[in-house]
Amino acid sequence: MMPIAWVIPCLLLLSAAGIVTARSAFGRVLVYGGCLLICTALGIGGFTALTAANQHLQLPVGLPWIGSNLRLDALAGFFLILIGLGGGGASLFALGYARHEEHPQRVLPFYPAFLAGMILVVLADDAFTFLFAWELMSLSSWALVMAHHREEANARAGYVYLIMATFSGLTLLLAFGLLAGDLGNYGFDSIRNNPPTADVAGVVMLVALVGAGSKAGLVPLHVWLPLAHPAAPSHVSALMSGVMTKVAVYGFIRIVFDLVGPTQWWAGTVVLAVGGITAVIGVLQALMERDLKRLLAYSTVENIGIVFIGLGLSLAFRANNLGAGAALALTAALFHALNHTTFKSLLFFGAGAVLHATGQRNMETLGGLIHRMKVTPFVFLIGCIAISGLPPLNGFASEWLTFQAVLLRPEFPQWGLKLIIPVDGALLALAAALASCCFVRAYGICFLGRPRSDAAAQARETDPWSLAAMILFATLCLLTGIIPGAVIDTLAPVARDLTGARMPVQLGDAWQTIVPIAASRSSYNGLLVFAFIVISILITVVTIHRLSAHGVRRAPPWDCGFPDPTPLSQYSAASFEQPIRRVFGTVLFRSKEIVDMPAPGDNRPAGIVRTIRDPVWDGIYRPLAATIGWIAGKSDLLAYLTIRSYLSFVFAALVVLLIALTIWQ
Amino acid sequence: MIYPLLAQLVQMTVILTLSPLLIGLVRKVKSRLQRRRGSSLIQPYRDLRRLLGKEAVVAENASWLFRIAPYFVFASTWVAAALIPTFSANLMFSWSGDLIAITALLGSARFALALAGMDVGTSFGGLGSSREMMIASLAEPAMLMIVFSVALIAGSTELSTIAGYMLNGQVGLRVSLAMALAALLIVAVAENGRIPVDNPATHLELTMVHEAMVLEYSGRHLAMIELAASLQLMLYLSMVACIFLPIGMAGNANEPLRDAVGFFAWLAKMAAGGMALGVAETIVAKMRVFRVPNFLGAALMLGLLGVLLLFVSRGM
Amino acid sequence: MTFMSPHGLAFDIAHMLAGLLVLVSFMMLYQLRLLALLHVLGLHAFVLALSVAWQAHIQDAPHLYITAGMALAFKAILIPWALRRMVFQMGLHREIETVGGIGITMLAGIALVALSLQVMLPVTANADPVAREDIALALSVVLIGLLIMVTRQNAISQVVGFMSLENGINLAATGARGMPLVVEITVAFSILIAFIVVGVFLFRIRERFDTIDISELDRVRGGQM
Amino acid sequence: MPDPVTGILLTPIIAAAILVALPGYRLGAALNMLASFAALVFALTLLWDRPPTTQYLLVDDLNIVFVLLNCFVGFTTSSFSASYIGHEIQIGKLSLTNIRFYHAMYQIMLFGMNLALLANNIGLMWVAVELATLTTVMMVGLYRTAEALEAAWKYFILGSVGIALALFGTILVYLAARPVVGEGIDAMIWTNLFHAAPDFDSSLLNIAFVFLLLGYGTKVGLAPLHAWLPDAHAEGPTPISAVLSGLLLNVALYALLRFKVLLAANPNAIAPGPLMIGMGLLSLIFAAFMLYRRRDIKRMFAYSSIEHMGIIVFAFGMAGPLGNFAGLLQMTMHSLTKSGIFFCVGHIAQVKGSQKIADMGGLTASHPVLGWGLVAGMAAIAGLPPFGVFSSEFLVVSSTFVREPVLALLLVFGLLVAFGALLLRVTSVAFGPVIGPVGRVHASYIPMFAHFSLVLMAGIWLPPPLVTWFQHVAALLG
Repeated sequence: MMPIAWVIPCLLLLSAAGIVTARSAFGRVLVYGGCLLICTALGIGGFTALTAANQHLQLPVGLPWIGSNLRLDALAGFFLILIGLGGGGASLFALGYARHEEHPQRVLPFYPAFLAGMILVVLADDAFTFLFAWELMSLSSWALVMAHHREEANARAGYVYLIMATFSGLTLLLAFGLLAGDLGNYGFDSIRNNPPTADVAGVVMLVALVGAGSKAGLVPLHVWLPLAHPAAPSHVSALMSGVMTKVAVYGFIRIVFDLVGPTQWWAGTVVLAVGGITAVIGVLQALMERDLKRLLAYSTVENIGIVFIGLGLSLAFRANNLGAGAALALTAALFHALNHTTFKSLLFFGAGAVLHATGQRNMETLGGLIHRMKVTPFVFLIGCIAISGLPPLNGFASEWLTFQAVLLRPEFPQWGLKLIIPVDGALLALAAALASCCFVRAYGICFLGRPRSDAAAQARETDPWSLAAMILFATLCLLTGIIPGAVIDTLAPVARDLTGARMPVQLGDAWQTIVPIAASRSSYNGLLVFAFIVISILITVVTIHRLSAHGVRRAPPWDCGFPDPTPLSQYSAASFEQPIRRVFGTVLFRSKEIVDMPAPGDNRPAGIVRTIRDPVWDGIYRPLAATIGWIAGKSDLLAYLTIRSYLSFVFAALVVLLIALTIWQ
Repeated sequence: MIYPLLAQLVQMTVILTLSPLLIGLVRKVKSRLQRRRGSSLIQPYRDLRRLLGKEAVVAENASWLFRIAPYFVFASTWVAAALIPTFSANLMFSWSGDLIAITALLGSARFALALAGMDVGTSFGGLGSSREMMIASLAEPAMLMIVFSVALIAGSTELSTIAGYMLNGQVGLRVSLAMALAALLIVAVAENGRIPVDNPATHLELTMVHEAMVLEYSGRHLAMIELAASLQLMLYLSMVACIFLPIGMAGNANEPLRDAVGFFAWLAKMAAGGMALGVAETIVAKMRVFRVPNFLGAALMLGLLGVLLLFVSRGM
Repeated sequence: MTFMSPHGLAFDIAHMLAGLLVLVSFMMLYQLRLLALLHVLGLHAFVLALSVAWQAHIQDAPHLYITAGMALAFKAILIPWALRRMVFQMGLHREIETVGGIGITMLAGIALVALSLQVMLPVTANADPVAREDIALALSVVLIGLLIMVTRQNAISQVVGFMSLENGINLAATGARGMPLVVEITVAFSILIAFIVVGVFLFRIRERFDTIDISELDRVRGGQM
Repeated sequence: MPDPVTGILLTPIIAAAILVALPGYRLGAALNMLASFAALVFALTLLWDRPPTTQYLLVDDLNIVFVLLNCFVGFTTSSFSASYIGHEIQIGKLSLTNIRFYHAMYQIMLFGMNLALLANNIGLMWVAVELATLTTVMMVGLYRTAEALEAAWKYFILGSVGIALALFGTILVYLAARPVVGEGIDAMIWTNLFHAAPDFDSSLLNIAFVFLLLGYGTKVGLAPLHAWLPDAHAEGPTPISAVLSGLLLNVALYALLRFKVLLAANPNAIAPGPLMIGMGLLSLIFAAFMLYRRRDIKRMFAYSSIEHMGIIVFAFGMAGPLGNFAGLLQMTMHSLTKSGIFFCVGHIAQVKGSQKIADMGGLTASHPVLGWGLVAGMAAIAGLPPFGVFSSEFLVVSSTFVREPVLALLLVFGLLVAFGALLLRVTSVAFGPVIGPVGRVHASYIPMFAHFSLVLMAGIWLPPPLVTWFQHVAALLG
């Protein structure tokens, strides 16, 4: 029995209620309030499942001869917590935010269904149910992406999104096909009992990496993500970025760690390579993005890369029978996944609040919001610090664990791992540094300085529900940052199930220090670091105010004495990124700056045009689309032939088959 | 229990109080080498006092962030500096953050400072922040690569453990360590805004980085920032000393005598380091901002090469 | 007279008639002029009628005489006559436009006959050798009929091709000893052909198309765009 | 109460006879629905009252599914047709003389298809398929426009050639059977053939299968024999498009399956699988690319039918318990979904007064039911859950990848390419700015909803009896 499974029918009922009551305020409260309650229950249920025995449930639906199987184990429990957290936060946010939704009838019916799809993915215990839920999750989130369908960009986003989502589903289908074998043993239990051979396991791992990776946003399969996530209403963006990508990570873990069993060492190499590249490409693209929500979406790509670095390390350790290392790396990855859910949701909520306050997503039109909004800038700042991986917040804790996993053991027997692990360490470090650059830019341009447009100048603080959601997540960012040991201990059953080992118990320590392996090796204490910073600030403030003059005088900015009449003279997002663009972008993104200087006598203002090419679009997707278009164009000629030509096809087919028959005989 | 706590407090106080002196020393050395008499060694202290005595002029549209940032910057730097073993490895809280955490703490300080630079909304502030973050985006991974090299050799990221490992002399000469040292020097120069990456003495618009960020600051805020900068310089010098030249540093035992020896050894190291920096700054010219990435890229590559060597062979 | 053939004279005559049908098919392939083609079509149906009648005789299946009679009356006389009238009424080109030269289509026809023989070769002897060779010839006629449909651009000659294809099928059906429903099927086919002819005629009557050249017909197709 | 089989076959004949004489539109439409409903009721009684096999007629696990489907879609389409044709008459696109024999033809068509399905005699089956073809040809040309006539003509010519090839194949089967089963009608009775198939001459059977594959394959719409299909779907009235895609293709497929069973039963014959797999994949990939340049919405969904027929034939070609099961399920789901889509598209085209995709847009805003109906149909036909096609595509793809990885990759490629095209067009029709007239149309949504809810139900839960049949049939198909 599995009481938690009841949330799925409840959510579907809410969906139905959403259709009926979409246009009324009651519908909004009902759907989001209901989702909030359900998500809370889900989080609690997931938490108890971490330590409880596995629960099973078989329903007489789905594929007739195996039914629909659900299972709640520690891994599922952890991801249920994640969904409960992200979903609950998003619902809380939406209670206020969705008041401004123009087309609630396009959002309300799909929102609970989206949640239900994600929950069902996590609970599924056979391939059919898993993929059913997987595609359901894609389809309902696609409908949410299409909520604001009149904007042309959104239609394109939805298109690319659903294609890639279907690609992901079909690819995973192939992986399950291999696992299920000739007889169609789609139940996960029977797959676990008949693990594939090493070669098949490798292929399954690769296919699952492509399948789950295209949903999670691994480069080069990430192209849909920066299009689709921003297109949806902000609470849905938060859910897609913060939770759905994690469900994709779950899919990868479930298949590769649980179902496939031990993989060969090169599996780790591949995942590490992909993860490292994803992290860096993602953050570089985020750095060059001017749309706030797209920036956040690209940053999701980066964080998914970091999670996959952890997973790759875990695979590498597991292939070498190093249980402790595998547990450490897996814990780091899952911890980062959890962290990403908190701070990315927070940031998307913030972006939603900004969008609501100004109607703008383009950073070049924002600025100075810190003066006009009271709470949002503060919590958004916390999100920015957390996502930049800076102590004492949670982003640092998980990245620190990942670094420890990188450093754990250099003596791998395989050359591939010897090379890729240090390189990944460097890529991770680079990504972390670039991320802080990226979020200085994002925060500085949007919230600091002077407003760059009237809309930004007239911004107002958002509603209390939204603020409550943001404050909740900001608190979580801080709490998991200063007591990371609690999260690590929570993750222990998951790591034990999947790697056979677990990290040392953390919470026993009097100072709540986290010690991944041994105290002499490395340790970190978020609580103390936080306390030290707070104490030194207090000491300093007190001392300074004793010692120094108290006067504060407001004056026009100095700025080296330049008169500065217009906010346009501020550093813009584009100018901020320019040094980085020069360093990293000239080769990778073929970025160019063209000075457009009018001829003498021409009154036109001079300007500078920057161009950035996306190597993934240019290298893969555009040629692919062009090829398909070309073939479609050529084959289209076959639609305009004479009847005689069609008859000759029949004739040719007949002759060919007869000849083939003679040859065969 | 009490002894390490005392050592910790002494460390925190000493590093804070002596750091302006280090700045004074570097300036003095540079002046002498330029055949100037230069200001007094304790001029930085006087500057701080003067700044503290003045009223703070804050730009009209500066926000709360602008006023909090100096304290945060100072506090993070101070906490980071407190974690570095200077004269003794026997610090009460040295385990609360390892080398990675120290790097990240400095990153937090920089994050706050860069935001503060953008707060007023002037072109110079943005310019400074942008360049600072660009430099950091290369210097930080380079620093982490150095951390990796050292940690792989010592088997720990804890500075006290590393120092202990280096002290017992079985390390020998290693290629990877040499690379790490070279990279660390480059990073230290860049992170502290010294020549050839940045010039702390300049206010020439097109060349300044750090100074552009803090252009709007005055009074006690500026004092905090200046103090944090000098703390950071001392932090880096101590770090180099702790990792590559831990001679004389006291171990884990509670022995006041050895601590005293360690203290003077540390003072000597700082003095030597300050003079070396002064000399180096005199003979090298500042480079163009867009040459800096190459310079730091070299550090990153050196660090990565060192780590790779360690992964391939433990003996390197 | 069994010394003439292992199967007896009756079968030899059946074979001869079937072979004759293939020969007439080749004559069709050879024809460049429309009216002459119609004459050959009549001949084709006539040979078929003979063949069917002979089968009716040797199989002792009187119902096949109906088929023979229909072939004679309907296909050998009525339809060629109707088509001929249409050619005159509509003032069609008397020349047949072909795809590829006559020589090439003839060669292709020979290749098709070879192919049908080759295809039928592995059919084991216990499956009635007579039927085997009969079917090989019928298959040749069918394939040549299709070839005519494919290589002739003029609608009437395509109708002719279809009819010769159908004659091949009739040959096969009647050659299959004891096959039920043959008459019904031939009737159904005749209806089909009548439909085609009427269809051709309908287009003409409605005067939507200047010619019934099918490539003209294709030109007005809308909807795809 | 007469015997159900007789009922299924006689009802349309009697109805057709009355309908020929009946003047006026409304009465005819009502009777048409009534007769179709009666046939459906008879078909339902087949579930528990299965009549004995005779020389001419047969009811077994294989065809009972088809017959039920046929009668169900026949009934829903007749009710859709009532409102659709009514609207066409109202706006003057069709005159009463145009549709003089429409309902009678509809019943004869249903009769032909049901007869083809119930026939236990391969000759009778052939005649029935020809009958169904001829009636649909007449219906396709219903509008009498140049395009409609041209489509009908093309359909007719290609269909005739196909039917001729199929007949040749049938004769060859008879020839193969004669030495074993004996002369005369016995050698055409399917049940006899099935039992005696192992002793047939395999070479004859091989050649026969080539002809049957091409002959009935033309009707199924397999590439490269498909040319008639898009035109016929696009130019005929929409109820006929629904029937063509939903039923006629199935009937031809059914014939093909029957012969495949024979081949599978004969140990020496060629494996029919590779041929079917090849043609299936070709159809799928070809149709997938053809979908991109479609500007007419009905033509687009016609190509989608080719695509799905490709998948189905591919699945049957892969065979095995999973492949056959998937093929049957896919076929059933495709019938229901595609006819549902045509119901939806028919109304859309009536609202917009055009079938061109460029004349439609923003339907979810202007006509939520039609717009979301189309989106649901697209999702269903593309194999997304919670619709039934998902289950069958799940089985096809996953079972293929273990056995033939390359084929599975090609299959996935084709599915993706096709989905790309469908989604592109449906997005532009259902979303974005509203284009074209926004008036209401008097339409009955019930048939559409009925189909989609069945498909939805099948995606979540398959009724156990259906599963049992499918499994029996899958075993039969080898």
